[in-house]
Amino acid sequence: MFDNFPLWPARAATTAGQVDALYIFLVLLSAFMSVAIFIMILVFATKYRRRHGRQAEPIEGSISLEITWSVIPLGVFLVIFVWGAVIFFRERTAPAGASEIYVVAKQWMWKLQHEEGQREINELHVPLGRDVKMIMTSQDVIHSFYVPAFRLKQDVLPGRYTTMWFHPTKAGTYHLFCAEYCGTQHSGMIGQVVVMEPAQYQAWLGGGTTTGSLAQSGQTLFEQFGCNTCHRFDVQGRGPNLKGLFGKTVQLEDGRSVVADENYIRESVLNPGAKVVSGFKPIMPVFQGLVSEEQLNELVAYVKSLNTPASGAAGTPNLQSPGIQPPTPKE
Amino acid sequence: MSSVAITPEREHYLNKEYGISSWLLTTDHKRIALLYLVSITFFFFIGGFFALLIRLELLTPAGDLVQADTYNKLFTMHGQTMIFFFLIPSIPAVLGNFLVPMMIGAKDLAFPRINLLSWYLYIIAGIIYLHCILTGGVDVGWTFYTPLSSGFSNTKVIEAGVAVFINGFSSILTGLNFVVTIHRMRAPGMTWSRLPLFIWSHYATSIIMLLGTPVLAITLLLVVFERAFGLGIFDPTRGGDPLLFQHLFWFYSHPAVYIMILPSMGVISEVVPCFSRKRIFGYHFVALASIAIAVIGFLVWAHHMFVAGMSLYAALIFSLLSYLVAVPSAIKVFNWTATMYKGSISFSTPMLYAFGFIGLFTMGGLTGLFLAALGIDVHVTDTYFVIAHFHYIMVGGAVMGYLAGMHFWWPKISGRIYPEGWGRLAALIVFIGFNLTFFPQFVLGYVGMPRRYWQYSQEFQVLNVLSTAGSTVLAVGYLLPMVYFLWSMRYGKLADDNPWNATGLEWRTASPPPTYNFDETPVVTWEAYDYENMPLPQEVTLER
Amino acid sequence: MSEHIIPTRTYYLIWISLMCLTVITAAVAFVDLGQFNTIVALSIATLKALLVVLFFMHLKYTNEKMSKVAVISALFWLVLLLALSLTDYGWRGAGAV
Amino acid sequence: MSDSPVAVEQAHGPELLHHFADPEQQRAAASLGMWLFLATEIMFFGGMFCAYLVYRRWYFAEFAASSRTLDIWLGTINTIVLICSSLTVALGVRAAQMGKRKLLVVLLILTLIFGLAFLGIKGKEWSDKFHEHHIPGPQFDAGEIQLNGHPVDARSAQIFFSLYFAMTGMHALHMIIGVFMFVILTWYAWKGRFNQRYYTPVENCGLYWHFVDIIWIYLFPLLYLIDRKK
Ligand code: HEA
Ligand code: HEA
Ligand code: HEC
Ligand code: CUA
Ligand SMILES: [Cu+2]
Repeated sequence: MFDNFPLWPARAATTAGQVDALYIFLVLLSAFMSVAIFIMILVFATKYRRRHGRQAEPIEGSISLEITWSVIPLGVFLVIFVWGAVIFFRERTAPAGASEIYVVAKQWMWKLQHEEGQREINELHVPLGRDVKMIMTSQDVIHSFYVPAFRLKQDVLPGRYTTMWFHPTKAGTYHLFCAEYCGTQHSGMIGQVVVMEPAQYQAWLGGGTTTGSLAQSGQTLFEQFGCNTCHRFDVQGRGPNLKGLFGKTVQLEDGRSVVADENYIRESVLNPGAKVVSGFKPIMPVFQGLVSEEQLNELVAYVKSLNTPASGAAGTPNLQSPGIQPPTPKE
Repeated sequence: MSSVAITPEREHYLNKEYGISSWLLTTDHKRIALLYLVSITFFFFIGGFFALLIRLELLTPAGDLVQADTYNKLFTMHGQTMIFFFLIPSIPAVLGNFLVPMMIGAKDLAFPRINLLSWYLYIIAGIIYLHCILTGGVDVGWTFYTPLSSGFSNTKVIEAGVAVFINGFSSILTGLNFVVTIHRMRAPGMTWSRLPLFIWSHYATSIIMLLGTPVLAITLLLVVFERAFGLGIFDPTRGGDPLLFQHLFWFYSHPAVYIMILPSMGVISEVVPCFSRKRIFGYHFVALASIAIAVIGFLVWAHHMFVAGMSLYAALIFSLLSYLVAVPSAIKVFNWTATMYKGSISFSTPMLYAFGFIGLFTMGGLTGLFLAALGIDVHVTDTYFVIAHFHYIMVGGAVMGYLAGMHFWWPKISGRIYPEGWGRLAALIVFIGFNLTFFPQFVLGYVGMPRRYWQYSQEFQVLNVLSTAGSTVLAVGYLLPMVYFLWSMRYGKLADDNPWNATGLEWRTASPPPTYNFDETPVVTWEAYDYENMPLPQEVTLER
Repeated sequence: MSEHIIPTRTYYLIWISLMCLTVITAAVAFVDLGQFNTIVALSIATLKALLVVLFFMHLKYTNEKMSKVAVISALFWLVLLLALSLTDYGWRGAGAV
Repeated sequence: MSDSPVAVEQAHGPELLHHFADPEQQRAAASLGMWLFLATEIMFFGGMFCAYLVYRRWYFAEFAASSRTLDIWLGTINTIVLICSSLTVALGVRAAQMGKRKLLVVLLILTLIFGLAFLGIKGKEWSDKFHEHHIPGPQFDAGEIQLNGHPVDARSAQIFFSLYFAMTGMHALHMIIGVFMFVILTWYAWKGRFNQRYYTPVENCGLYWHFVDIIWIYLFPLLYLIDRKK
């Protein structure tokens, strides 16, 4: 029972150190404040304890004291706020060129799709030293992707994508927990994140069987669902040309404009009537219920891959070697 | 309660009338307070019973004591019972009900019948909730998050929702009664700056009850409609936003945590000056801090949603605002401490609880600052760190404050003195048991154990065992007062009108008070906490 | 409460104004004003609400300042709810996440 | 739930309740209580207004299209009915203030008639919606709701109707409670319970009624008038 008894979680990503630093600062600060207050109480309680009718000395309040002990804590609080916010900003801004992993959560398992086409369940293999961005959605209720060793967590919502990213710094096997209560087997919705040396990772990649990269599967679906009858790359079809769409600002029929991110593409497929592109008729069929979350991820990956300039016919993605990032102008 | 021992010579609220109906149809705020006391104690032990089962299950990493579904119901019903049926009504409905009119020199609350109505609403809600527990229970977490609650859970969500909904109206009516009473019923001379701080904090609490609770009511109603009639307001498969539920829920439930702590702070503000024999330090600041907490408390709700998928900028704003609400709390802590400086301090039971409150509330509050820091919250949200944070405030803070108040005013309520030695012992046991239960959970949380886990990873066991051990100690600490309070109703020493030589108006009437509180409406000509002109009490003699 | 008894004339005047405003707001809905349709509709609604509160509910005449405080604080809290929710909804998709 | 407990409280007679110092204090308490209660009601509806605001921004087109399927005539007529009822209530309070018992009873009955008329029309609208399959849920059918000649997204239209039913439903519930209160009030007025010195229940029920009216004054443009122009 005592052989495995950590009091501190492993530190396996760049974020972990940053969070730990602030945490230690806060622990020290709180310890100092609590001890100070405890000591004051103890000292007063003993020094001024009631002895044979000793009267208390009347003391009136003091405005300057009140102001001091409001303003100083406020100052301290602001420091904590800024520090915490800076970390958060870093945590929430994925670097350009991160490799992407699509996550679908459902009661009670994690399904992961690598860009290269590998699929995993409840296990995530990533190479050391590469930025990884997760694009996550849920099939049913809210879940939360939590890796304590990375000090990272993000809720996974039905009906839209949320993202998170990390940069692993230490090889090993780490807990993956579902941190948002999601029903009966919430505590069973756990898994592992395996951070591997790049070489091992290559071997692992080679080991599995895949049906081609995510974007390639997406391309197959694109034809299967007949998207290409309307979305053409050579001539203007009935729908807009999707080449170079990702990341662009799209002008909508009702005058608004949106940035074409993953959520936008997702919505455009599931529910095209919600945001109609300016100059087009809302004739695109609704695919809600026809495509699964996984297929949707493949379609999104495909549409995103159309941005790659060095694309062959209909934008075959260029994602073969994991070391080299495709020069995608994301974010 | 009608078995309370009676002093036959003098008529007071307890012996004025006898019989069940004299209690069930009473409009006397003091009797209603006792009705509440019995009912919330009942729910506290139900909730505590669930807590013990939770702790027992978590003794081992495997889920072996109960089924996963049962465990989920346990923590849901533990949370809901404790929050909605115990802590929110605890101090306001018991001590507040008993004391608010008395402290301002009124004969009763402004609307005595509404006061009774609000108890009945509470009881109706309680019965529905008990029925829900007994016929299967509910497993959606006390937070009712959609779409789990609206579409996926197959437990009694509707019943639980309706119970909380009705209970909400009980809370609203209590708040309404307090605000009107405090505005309209003060005795001559009882100006706003002479009000006891207990009143100020109840005023602040009532503001939250009035303006926050309705939002919870409508939100839960929408969830009930979603389940029952297929309305789709939070339903993501229809394009609804599950986060909207969270926004509306926390719009009430964050301020609600101040419903739970403000009354306790009020108690502490009474107890500390009395046992230090000193005027409270910085009266106006403590009073205004209560109001500030009530108002600013409404601006921070989304700090429960930092990783929920909210926009980045909203997270920044809510984090910043969360720090603002901590300032008035800091002001209070410092003022209480300063009040003791050069006082004449005695260690009676209420004061021991007050020490406990200040220390544990500070620790709980400081860990709140961790959670409000975005970068840290991402790691510790939905882990045991959060569990530890709020138990420190709610059990270490609010419940300790409640116990402090119960001991402080027990002589007034029952006309009897509780056994002081046992009182001190219980306070000590509670303090030790509490820290043993919940301190390990901070560590557990940072190491990464998620909350609401029925089974967990091997390496978390040691800390969990400590926590379970602590909870049994805590249970003893809570059973003791229950036993000796009951005992003292028959065998306790008779209490004077003012056993502590305290300054409040409630101490200027008999113990127990007559039905209309004062034989003559008092006229107030002095400031609150006028301890300089108050003789020291006889040193409290230990029990026979 | 105010002992003030308001002449029936005032009540009828308010009533007529409310009727007119109702008809106007319904009619304006059919005119294309772009963004302003909403603004006009809500302004008229607010005007009507004001008339009801001030005259029918006697808020204008009452000497109880607490009634006014109650109304104003409820509105203030409502604005808090709406405005702070919009910090999320207004910025969804902006920045990271 | 939201009946006016204040009114019940005071309904037991003009005598001063034991715990008040004087009638003035008693009346001031009752009035403050009522206004505070209305403040909570604002927040109660506020939750739904918040939901409405969010979804209207998101699904403006669907909201506009769905809103057009509501019957603006019935909506307008209902608004007018409610305003008339508010007038009769206001006049009723005045009658009570002046101690005119018969006039008070007549005005209260008129109010009741207007209130029931409102509910009747509302019921008609709801049943129309029922026949059009615009009730949210599995049978929901957005078939003929169109925008620029194209059918709109049924899911978002459903959200509109969910809000429509929640908001008008809660409003109607308040009306029903109001009607019950007014029945009791009329009975008391008939029995001569009220006089120049004591008419607090009339006043407070009146406040409640006006409040419900104000909610409708907002619901009307928000639900019916979003976008009629095309
Ligand atoms: C009575 C109950 C209560 C109280 C008073 C508080 C008070 C505070 N809470 Fe807590 N909280 C809860 C009950 C409470 N909380 C509950 C129940 C939950 C979880 C709900 C759930 O998810 O189930 C929660 C969760 C919670 C979260 C979300 C965690 C998460 O789920 O991710 C956050 C984040 O910001 C937070 C912050 C705070 C802050 C900043 C305060 C502040 O008000 C604290 C202010 C007090 C102090 C700061 C201490 C005194 C100050 C000093 C002595 C000053 C000196 C200090 C310095 C100079 C540094 N709380
Ligand atoms: C007022 C609020 C309050 C109080 C007082 C408590 C009191 C306690 N709580 Fe609770 N707790 C919550 C509010 C509260 N809690 C909330 C809101 C949650 C979150 C729920 C959720 O996630 O949805 C929670 C969750 C929670 C968890 C986490 C569960 C999980 O996430 O998986 C744990 C685990 O240890 C816990 C433990 C305890 C313990 C040991 C006590 C002890 O202090 C209790 C001590 C009292 C007793 C032990 C009673 C003594 C009685 C007897 C001995 C008699 C036995 C009774 C009968 C025979 C009828 N609580
Ligand atoms: C019947 C024709 C048709 C089919 C089939 C079709 N689309 Fe479309 N699509 C359109 C039209 C027209 C638009 C522009 C109007 C709109 O936004 O609804 C559009 C818009 C889009 C957009 C947003 C484009 C932008 O420039 O913002 C995306 C992404 C998209 N479609 C993807 C798909 C995918 C993926 C499929 C197949 C699963 C598909 N479409 C099938 C007609 C079609
Ligand atoms: Cu999935 Cu918890
Ligand atoms: Cu909070």
